[in-house]
Amino acid sequence: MNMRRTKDLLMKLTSTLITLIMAVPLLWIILDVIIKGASALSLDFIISLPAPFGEVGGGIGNAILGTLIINAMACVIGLPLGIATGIYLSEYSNGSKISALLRTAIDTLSGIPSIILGLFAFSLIVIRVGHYTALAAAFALSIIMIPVVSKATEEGMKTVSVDIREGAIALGLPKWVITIKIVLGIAKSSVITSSLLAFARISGETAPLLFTSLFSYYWPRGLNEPMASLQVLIYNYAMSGFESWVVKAWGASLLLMLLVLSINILVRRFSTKVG
Amino acid sequence: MSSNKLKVEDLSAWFYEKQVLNRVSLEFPDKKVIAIIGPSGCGKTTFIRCLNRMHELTPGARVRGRVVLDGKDIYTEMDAMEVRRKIGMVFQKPNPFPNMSIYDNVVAGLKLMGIRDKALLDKVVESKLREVGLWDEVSDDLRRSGAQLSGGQQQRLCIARALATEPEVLLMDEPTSSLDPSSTAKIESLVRVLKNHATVIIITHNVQQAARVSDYTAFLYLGDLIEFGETKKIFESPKNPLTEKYVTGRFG
Amino acid sequence: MEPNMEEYVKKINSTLLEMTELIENIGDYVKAALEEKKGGLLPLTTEICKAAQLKEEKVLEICVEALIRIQPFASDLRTLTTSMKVAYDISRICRYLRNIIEVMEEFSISECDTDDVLSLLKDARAMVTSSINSYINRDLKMARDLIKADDSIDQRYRAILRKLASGNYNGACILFKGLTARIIERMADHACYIGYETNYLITGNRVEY
Amino acid sequence: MKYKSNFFFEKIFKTILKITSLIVIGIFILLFYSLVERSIPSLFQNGLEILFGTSWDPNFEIFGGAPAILGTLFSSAIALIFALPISLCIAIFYTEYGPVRLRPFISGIMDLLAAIPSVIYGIWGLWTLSPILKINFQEPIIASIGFIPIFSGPAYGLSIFLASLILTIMITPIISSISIDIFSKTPMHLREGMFALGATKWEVIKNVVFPFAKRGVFAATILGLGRALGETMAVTMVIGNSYLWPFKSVSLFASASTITSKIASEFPESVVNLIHNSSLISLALILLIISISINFVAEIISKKSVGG
Repeated sequence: MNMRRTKDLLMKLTSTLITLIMAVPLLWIILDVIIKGASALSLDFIISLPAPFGEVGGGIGNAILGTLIINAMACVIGLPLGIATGIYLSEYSNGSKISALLRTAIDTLSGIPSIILGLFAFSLIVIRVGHYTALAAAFALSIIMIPVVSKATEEGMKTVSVDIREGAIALGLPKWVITIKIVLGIAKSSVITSSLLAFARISGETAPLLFTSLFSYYWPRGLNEPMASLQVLIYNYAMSGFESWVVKAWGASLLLMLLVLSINILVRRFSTKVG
Repeated sequence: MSSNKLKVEDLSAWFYEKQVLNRVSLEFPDKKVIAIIGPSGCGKTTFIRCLNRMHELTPGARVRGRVVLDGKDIYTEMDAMEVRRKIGMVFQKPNPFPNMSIYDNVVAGLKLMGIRDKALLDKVVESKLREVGLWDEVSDDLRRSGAQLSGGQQQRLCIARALATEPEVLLMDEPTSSLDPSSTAKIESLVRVLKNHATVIIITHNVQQAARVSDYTAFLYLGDLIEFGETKKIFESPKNPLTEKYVTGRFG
Repeated sequence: MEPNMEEYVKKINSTLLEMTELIENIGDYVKAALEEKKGGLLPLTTEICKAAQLKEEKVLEICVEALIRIQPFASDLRTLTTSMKVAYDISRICRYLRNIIEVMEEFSISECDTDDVLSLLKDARAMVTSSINSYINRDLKMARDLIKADDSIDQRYRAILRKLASGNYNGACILFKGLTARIIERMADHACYIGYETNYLITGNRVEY
Repeated sequence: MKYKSNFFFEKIFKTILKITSLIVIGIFILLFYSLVERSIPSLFQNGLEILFGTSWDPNFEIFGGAPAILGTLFSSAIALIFALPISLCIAIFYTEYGPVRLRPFISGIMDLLAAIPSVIYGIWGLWTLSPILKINFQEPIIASIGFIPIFSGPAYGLSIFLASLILTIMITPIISSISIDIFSKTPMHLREGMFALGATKWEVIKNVVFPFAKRGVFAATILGLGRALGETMAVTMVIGNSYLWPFKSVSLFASASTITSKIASEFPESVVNLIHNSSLISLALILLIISISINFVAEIISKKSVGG
């Protein structure tokens, strides 16, 4: 009896301790980024261009704008494809060959390392157009979004009960109206939630941008050209080893973290309220 | 009274702020079958879960009062594991462990106690399975998973599992509610035999079943013990009009 | 259709009332026979008692069906068990009344004075009526009064016997009156049993007797 | 009339869905095709060297991938060895021992840890964790038990050890959130059955929760492994990107490379050299094959253990 109680107590202590320990890195990272990043923050930092190498000051305005532009383009490509394939898998698949292949494609894509998607966009687009371009970056990021949104859409629509569907069919509505207005209407919240999470996720993705949008020290002038992004800026500046650049990397990290974590916290609150 | 196995004194129970048992006092005689009846939500299940300290596993659960087993308060003078070993329980839905064989299910409680003697375990498995009338049906392959048995067999396996640790009191929470009539009949006749070894406390929503199997009956309503007495008296001429209304099926 | 205790009780009670009507009728015949000292009623009363027995069996059937379908407890259970007994008691009372006719056929009674048995019969019949009423209307007070009334019937029965033993009567009259008074006393006992059943039905407790 | 137009819209709607599905399937196929296509020059030139070669020198067109492949496998395996027990402990604390009111905090911590971009893990590992660990952990260990080869010096701050540590922190939230989900789904009636026999909480976990959850936890582990294998930025920033480990030094504190760090750090400069570029893409192809085959094997194993 004693041995058993001791084991139980031991497990209780171990699990408590380890859980507490896992809170340390989170707090550490967040505080670290806030403390080191805050010193770099200023209005100038957010709205101006990087200073030429060796000069003091300058900001990361182009990188912030770049990240937003690339993300927006990725959403334009990724969300429709994700939602449409989700609808297809949930409502129109009927076990056809296309749906089986699509499911395999989406399952596999969700597990592919993002750097490989960057290489894919490089091989497919950068090589063909002959220069680095934000379009390739958006394409790579959209491939990350597709499985996330598609799976959430499919699952959200699958939870709509047969009763509701039959009720709608009994009203004499055509299937596409039922699908869009009723089923998708009910699954709306999981589609929105997953889209927001996918947006947050691609905001933090760096590897697919390294060989696609690359980097630029100027304001974006068009979509089909190299473009700065917060993620690549953090990587480049942090790895450069120059103290003034590392400070800017921390500042950029703070902004990026705020963006990503606030979306996540927002979604968490939103979805716990719904559930 | 020395013949009373289990004494409940002023037992109250809560889930968060909601009181589900209100100062219940009751004495369970030894080696008898006691049925607990009452409409759903009357606190039957909470009541018997207080008797082996299962209630405290539920979040928000709170208990006040005393439950005394052979003169020892199970809340202050015994630890929960010991209580649950001495007071066995059979649940509403048969719950054999699906990852264990029939054999391992029966001896699960003994193994927890550190008993590893193969010969002893073999003996217990055979005798308990015989006791519940399952031996002839399963002895050809005791390595099968318990989950492969039929519902009635699963429930009898669970009873064998509860009996393996030789409990002095056996709690049964609507043990036949998910079973067909013939399985129900088997379990009922088993209950009548079980009282030779233990005090059996059985919850049932079926008053006919309570009348069939029990020696004593307690009627709970909205957390209050309304009436307790010999089953024959409760079903022939209950004292309380509420009991009367319930056993004659005139409850709203 | 859902088996319903109220429906069964209604059927049982109406059958019991039909039986009551039968014994009212047979009672009237017995009363008239005693008053006018005439015979020849045996076939008629035998028919009536057969009818009463059929009604008793009908009550039993209804009760058995209710027992099977409802598996009743508490007052429902007591209603059925007492109904069976009450039906038996009423049917028994019917046969007692017929027995009086039988006894009258046996002896020549034109010389006998029937006033005291008539008055005993009247009271016993009143007891029977009120016992059945107490049962059907679940009237505990009426049932308890019956038990007292039974004591007085017993006393009067004994008084008649003493009078017969001491008086100057012919043998046929003694036998006739003694037997009739005895039968009426038994009849009253059964009325009293019905009272006991009423008491048990309502309180759940049996009276010691 | 109405019926006809409905029929028409239905057709259009279905066609649109079909086309988008075909586009996604097309992207999927194209992905493999273009990686293979871009790998071919390297595979012709290097042959099996890309798998087994131990040195890498673009100037002499030597492209041996073994240290990077081993670095990927080793750092992920170490991360998994640590992350799995940690995750199980967290799930146990969350579902069994911990107070219910702590649950939102724990799942919040795990969600946020999972959400932090990997490049931020990278900058934190590179500039905060690495110097602290170098002075307070690596150097004392090297000084005391440095004679054991895997703990030998010198203490590179950026090392395969640091990469594994960061990967552990990154994949723990993935494995633990799924484990929490599965643990919570353990049927109440089974738990109670075990409690009613007089089991302690730990015995309930061991006898009921673990057997119930093992397949799900296995799947979660594979998911975490996949994430660790493919993780690029954090690893690239903290591993040191050298070919020191494992053939020149077996020390955990030596700097090393993984497939992803190799690609991330060399790819832009490789564009001028077709074979160099193609070799990096071959490494990516190898990574892809590893991660897909792990998922494939995992699926087979989890299907086989049905009912077991």
